[in-house]
Amino acid sequence: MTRSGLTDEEIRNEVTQWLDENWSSDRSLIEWRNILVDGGWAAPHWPEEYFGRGFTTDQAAAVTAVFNEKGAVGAAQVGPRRLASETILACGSDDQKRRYLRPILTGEHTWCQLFSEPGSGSDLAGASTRAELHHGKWILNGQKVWNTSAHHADFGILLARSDWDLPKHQGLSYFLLNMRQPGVEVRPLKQMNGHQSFNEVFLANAEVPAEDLIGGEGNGWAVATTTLSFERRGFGRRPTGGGIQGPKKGRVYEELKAELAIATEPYTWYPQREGRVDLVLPRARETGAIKDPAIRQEIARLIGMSTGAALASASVEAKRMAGTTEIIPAGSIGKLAASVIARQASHVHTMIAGADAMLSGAESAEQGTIAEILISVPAISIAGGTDEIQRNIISERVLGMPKGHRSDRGPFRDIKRNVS
Amino acid sequence: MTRSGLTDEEIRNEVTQWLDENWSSDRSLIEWRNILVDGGWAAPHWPEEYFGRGFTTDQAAAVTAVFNEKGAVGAAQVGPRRLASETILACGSDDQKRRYLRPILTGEHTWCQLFSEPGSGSDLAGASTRAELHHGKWILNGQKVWNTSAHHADFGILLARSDWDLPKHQGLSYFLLNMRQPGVEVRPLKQMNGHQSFNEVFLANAEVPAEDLIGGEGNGWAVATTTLSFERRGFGRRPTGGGIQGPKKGRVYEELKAELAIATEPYTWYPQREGRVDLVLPRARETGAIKDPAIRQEIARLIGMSTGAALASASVEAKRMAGTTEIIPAGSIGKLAASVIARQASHVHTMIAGADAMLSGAESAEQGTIAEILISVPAISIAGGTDEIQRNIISERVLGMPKGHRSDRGPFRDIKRNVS
Amino acid sequence: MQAEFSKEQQLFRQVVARALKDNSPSSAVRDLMASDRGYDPAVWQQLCGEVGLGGIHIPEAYGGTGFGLIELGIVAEEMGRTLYCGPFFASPVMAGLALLNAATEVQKEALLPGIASGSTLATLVLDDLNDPDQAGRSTQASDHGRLTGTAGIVVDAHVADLLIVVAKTRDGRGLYAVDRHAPGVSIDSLEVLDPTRKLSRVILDSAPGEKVGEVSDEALHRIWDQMCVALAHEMIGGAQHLLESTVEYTKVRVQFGRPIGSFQALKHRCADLLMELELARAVVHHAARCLDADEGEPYAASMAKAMASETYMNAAKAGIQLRGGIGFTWEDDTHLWFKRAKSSEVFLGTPHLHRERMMTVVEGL
Amino acid sequence: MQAEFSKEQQLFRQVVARALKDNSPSSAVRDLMASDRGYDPAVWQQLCGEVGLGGIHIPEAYGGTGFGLIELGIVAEEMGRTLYCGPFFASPVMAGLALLNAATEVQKEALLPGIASGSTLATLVLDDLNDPDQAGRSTQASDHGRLTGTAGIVVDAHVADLLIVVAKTRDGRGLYAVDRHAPGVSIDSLEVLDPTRKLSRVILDSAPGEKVGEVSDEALHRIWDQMCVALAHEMIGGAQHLLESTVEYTKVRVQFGRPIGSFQALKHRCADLLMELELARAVVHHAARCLDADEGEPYAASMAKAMASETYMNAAKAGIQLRGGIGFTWEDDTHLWFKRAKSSEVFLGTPHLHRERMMTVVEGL
Repeated sequence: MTRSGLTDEEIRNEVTQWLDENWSSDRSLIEWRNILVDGGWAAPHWPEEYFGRGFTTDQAAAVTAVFNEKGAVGAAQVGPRRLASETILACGSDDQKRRYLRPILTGEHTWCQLFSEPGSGSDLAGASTRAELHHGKWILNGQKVWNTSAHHADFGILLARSDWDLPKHQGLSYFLLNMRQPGVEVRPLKQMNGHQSFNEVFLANAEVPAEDLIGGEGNGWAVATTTLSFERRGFGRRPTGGGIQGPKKGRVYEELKAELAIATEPYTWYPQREGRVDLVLPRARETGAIKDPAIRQEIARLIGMSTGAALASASVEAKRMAGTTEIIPAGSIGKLAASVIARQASHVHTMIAGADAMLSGAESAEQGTIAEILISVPAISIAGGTDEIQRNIISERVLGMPKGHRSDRGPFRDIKRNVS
Repeated sequence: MTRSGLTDEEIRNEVTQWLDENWSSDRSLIEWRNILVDGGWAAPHWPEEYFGRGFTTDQAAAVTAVFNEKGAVGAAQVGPRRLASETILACGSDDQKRRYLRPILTGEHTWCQLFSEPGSGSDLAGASTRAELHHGKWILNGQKVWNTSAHHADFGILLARSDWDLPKHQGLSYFLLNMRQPGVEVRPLKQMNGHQSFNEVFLANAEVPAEDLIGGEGNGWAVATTTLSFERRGFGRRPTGGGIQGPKKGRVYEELKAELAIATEPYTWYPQREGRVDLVLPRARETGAIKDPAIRQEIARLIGMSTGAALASASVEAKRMAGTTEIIPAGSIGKLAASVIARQASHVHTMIAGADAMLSGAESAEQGTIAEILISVPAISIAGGTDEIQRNIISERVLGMPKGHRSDRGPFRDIKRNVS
Repeated sequence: MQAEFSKEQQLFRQVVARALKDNSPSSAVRDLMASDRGYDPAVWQQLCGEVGLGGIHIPEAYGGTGFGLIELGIVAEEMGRTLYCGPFFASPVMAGLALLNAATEVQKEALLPGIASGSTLATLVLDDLNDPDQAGRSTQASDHGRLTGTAGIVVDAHVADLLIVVAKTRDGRGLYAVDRHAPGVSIDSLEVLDPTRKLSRVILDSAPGEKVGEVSDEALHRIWDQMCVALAHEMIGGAQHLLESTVEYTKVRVQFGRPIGSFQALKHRCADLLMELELARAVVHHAARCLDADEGEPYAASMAKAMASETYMNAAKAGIQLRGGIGFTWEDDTHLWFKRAKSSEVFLGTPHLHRERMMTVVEGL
Repeated sequence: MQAEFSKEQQLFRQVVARALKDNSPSSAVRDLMASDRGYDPAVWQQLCGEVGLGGIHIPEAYGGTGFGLIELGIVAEEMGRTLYCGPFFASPVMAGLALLNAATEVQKEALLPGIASGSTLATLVLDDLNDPDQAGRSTQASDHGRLTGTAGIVVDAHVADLLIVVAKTRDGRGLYAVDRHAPGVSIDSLEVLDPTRKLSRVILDSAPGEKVGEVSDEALHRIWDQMCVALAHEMIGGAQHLLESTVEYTKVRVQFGRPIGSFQALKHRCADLLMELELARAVVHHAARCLDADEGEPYAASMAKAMASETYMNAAKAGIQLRGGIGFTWEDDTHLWFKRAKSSEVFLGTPHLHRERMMTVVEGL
């Protein structure tokens, strides 16, 4: 028996019956998702007051299973959009939940995350974007960076400094920013691997109505850590083709494909930044490098690490399902391992390719994939928290080693920071 | 032309003539060395007021060359004894130089170094051995450790705290301690490799006459850094058989052999802690391991590192002769490299030996030398300044990276320290 | 295939850990490593009797508890943690696994119960501890079961009653049981790098042996895999102890006015160690499950041995380095684990040999 | 054998450094890497003319300055530091060294002066850039000097006037001069990982070549060694730039209220890099002296190439990592050196191939 008192069997029956009555692939995507939300199946793990049914993770999984069997399309909940909805759900006012959650589920609104700044990368709480209240409106000035999908986002979750005299973690506030306004300029940011997956966002007197401050003035850091915890749990994970395996006919699928094409575009090189361990053995066999004893040693090391990481994260996943607390450290260990594995994979790909690694593009090894690996792997140990930050977290939170001296106490305006 | 105005040729002639008139291997060692000191050839690079001739390094080298050709025995200047004499020469009073230098040269007095403490290893300036002045005598209480040759030393150079209210570097004083007194107890200290190269020295109301404070009260750290600079320049380097190559007859040689046997005893395993790179290729050939491609890779790495280190230190040595200043950093880089090389050598020896590395003693590989390498190498990255300390020195003094926050400012008695 | 430890297995680990904590403090380890015998018979009897450690992986039909490599691994892991000195690895693990995989039914019934109960101390005489394919190379069995040859390194032979010998026969390899006191058997204790594991040289000069089974290449590799997995568990147990004790030390040791554990260089080194250990531990536990279930990666054992060896050595080096001079003293305990780490690294194949062995399998997949 | 740089050589380095500082700022590098040609002819003419970089290692008899590999190394090192984009490595280094070691007197007199003056742009067409013993493998020369074959990667062939080709002949290997515009010669520009070094595929379809000399195995290995030493100099120059620029960045970049260069983890990483660079630099400079004096370790060149490659890559990885997200942007210059480091690592043999090549020599000693 579960909270809402339904067994998986009962759920399956109910969902199946509802889909039989309502699901059709000839509807428009928005139309269908509105039916979905009204039916209460868009986010069954959400509370009943807000489009959900208060289901447990397991119950929700049962629902998803039936949707997949039927090939029925679910709610739009991928990428930053999902971080926004979970944060609003956790910290938002009743009014904010009513206004923002539904269009996220239906896919009418896309969102982006506006946390990092040129001056504060590892040190997120050092944000120095200014938020000042002028007759009932928050006026925002500053620059954000690493903003995935910002160029086509309708709204952004934004961290800014509303008080410069408080200590750095206490002077922050968290806003829901309408991106469609003159004060917001979005510029694409090109990476060393040639992709433009991110943006810079410039705020010049951008406005946020008082009611779109979330979590209360000065509570920005608490709200931000909520968002980050979802991100660490992989909620922000890049979108997958979920729901449209195989060739399916119907308007709703066409529109979903289009939606996903936009949503997945920034992430096309992410598998490469992880080193593509899957390509190592095939490449080693086809090139004959698998006969090279020095390369064999490195491949064996790589297989060992990646097997260990896969097993360890599976067991963490299991523990999490069983409801453990130590999610963040486990995440940090896994993230650190991912860096080591990606670098080793890149090293092995280099040994295998030899002089061919001087080339790139369609004519080069694996149609350019190998070259893309070699110049994308440096991102894995930086994005989403550098290796150094992960090691700090592991040593302090898991091993309980003492913190060093902090140089960022006292009023924020007195703390040494980058001059931009 | 040189400072004292003599050419190498003139020096060679003078030394040769003097040796022809005075050198005889039938004298007792002490008798001969007294003649040597009176003749002014015991330490020709020392000032003329103190048994020397104010020669330059090159001039002194010319003297040594002639001594070696003739097989004539030189002054006793090996090990800690030499650190003491150079320190006294640099910082001592006229009276101290008169009293202590001669018996060091003649070998009548042996010395030891009393700096490290159980509570202050990397943090030498954190010494907490107490020095208190009572009617004209310094009374010393505390414990020292890692004291080579202390068990047969007549005197010790000692760092102790004479003022607990001053900042840690300012409250230290430096003493010349007579080891032959009831307040001084020496206990041997056994290492993980089974050797007992060091001692612990316990001071219980040990006494030092006021005139044996050196460099002035509160100037202990300045004097200590002088000693350390000599140590870093290799002055404290383990004694070699210098002067008695080959089988030589005569009483003086017998007595010198005995002196060296005692002096070198603590250092017998030092070549092993450096990894014995010289044994790697012979071992690889005789075991056939040189055919193992994985081992070949590691041997090649080792040869590369050790060749690089040898070349780099040779060029530093050359620069030093040319009178450069950046001795300490170069020393730190070399010391750090020595650690990496020793660990790699130990790794390669392990790969070569395979299961035989489970054994030790006379019946094992290289009559136990390989086993001794494997359990001695951990010392190389600790003794004389840990790798971590070397990296601090390199990053701050060579690369000019900013120092971190210090937690050991203010009166020493208020600084957090180990409770012994 | 099992993915996590069951409640029962977790409970069993606690029982074993407690028994070893009580019976194998470092003071005991130091006494035993200094002794000739190298173990305490009373303690061993107790561990076999009360906790049943001698036969944990031996079927009940042969007097054991009938568990598998997972449970054997739990015991080895806890023993590695405390550096328990005793005939566990020689008798139940090495000799026991050899008999379980290669002996005839009759011989299992005859020999395993004594090993399980601890009343018999057996050991496995292998004349090559680097490469299974070389085993038996220099030990010849005559048609009448007379054994001649030398095994350079045999664990705990100095206290063994029963020698289980792998020898070359006319048509392959055979497994032989030899009475330690039989004529033609000479056993010389050797000086060792790791004094907590006693080793001897065993010389057989046409010593009478009873053939207890055939040893096919496949059986030999299975025995080798199982021994490696047990050893790998011992190693991660030791690595775990080193990481814990080292981290604790850095929290209390003060230099420059602060605990050295607050220096980022030390923190990051410990964080890297933990990560490495997590990966190795996952692979080692997985390897035991693979062998028990006869599923998963066929190279899991070599992968586990290689990773556990490097993790243990890295933890041992850090254990000494982070303690500074104190860590290099005889008085400090760290070197006891360092020496066990070093000798385990080369025992049953160095990491690079296991990576090569692993790739031979991978290549064939 | 010379142990240190002479006063003259130190002075020469300063001259080269100044010329490149003026002519190869990163703005110029970015413009050129985006262009098809990839270099600025005026700058190249100036460097050959005023500074004489085109013929630094070419004897005066052939229009050069008559210095050796030490001076060639100085030039390469400074070019690596500034990432100079130009035909230096293709023409004077690769083609030049091939001719110096294998061409007849007449041909040297005919071909080297143009290379030295910069009026001729030559390149070396080698059909294998991993292993010298494979060179010429897939390029066949007919008895009438018709060349047929494909070289997958040739440096700066897209702007070369003259192709120096290593081809298989009836009785060994020959060195051939081919006019870039001759019939049967096709050159396709390739997409590259490092845009500061342009590469092409050269296909020869019975193209007319003039035989300029024989290429013995010994000559081929000497050419390979000399090219590797020049490349190794370029790499340590690049590594030096990365270390310096990264250290400077950590001094000004602030996070958590302090310059990130004050964090011990970053300090120690930079210290380790400096140590590694010092060793590599010593070996690389030594290798040039060995080859000039024909003394010292016969494996010095491979040792230098292997060490310089790993040092450069480590400096490049640190250069990006220590800059965090900024280091991964196109706007920041670090990736330019990162890509040069990566392509140089595999150019003329990966580190592990050079270690193996080195050990083949060591084993024979």
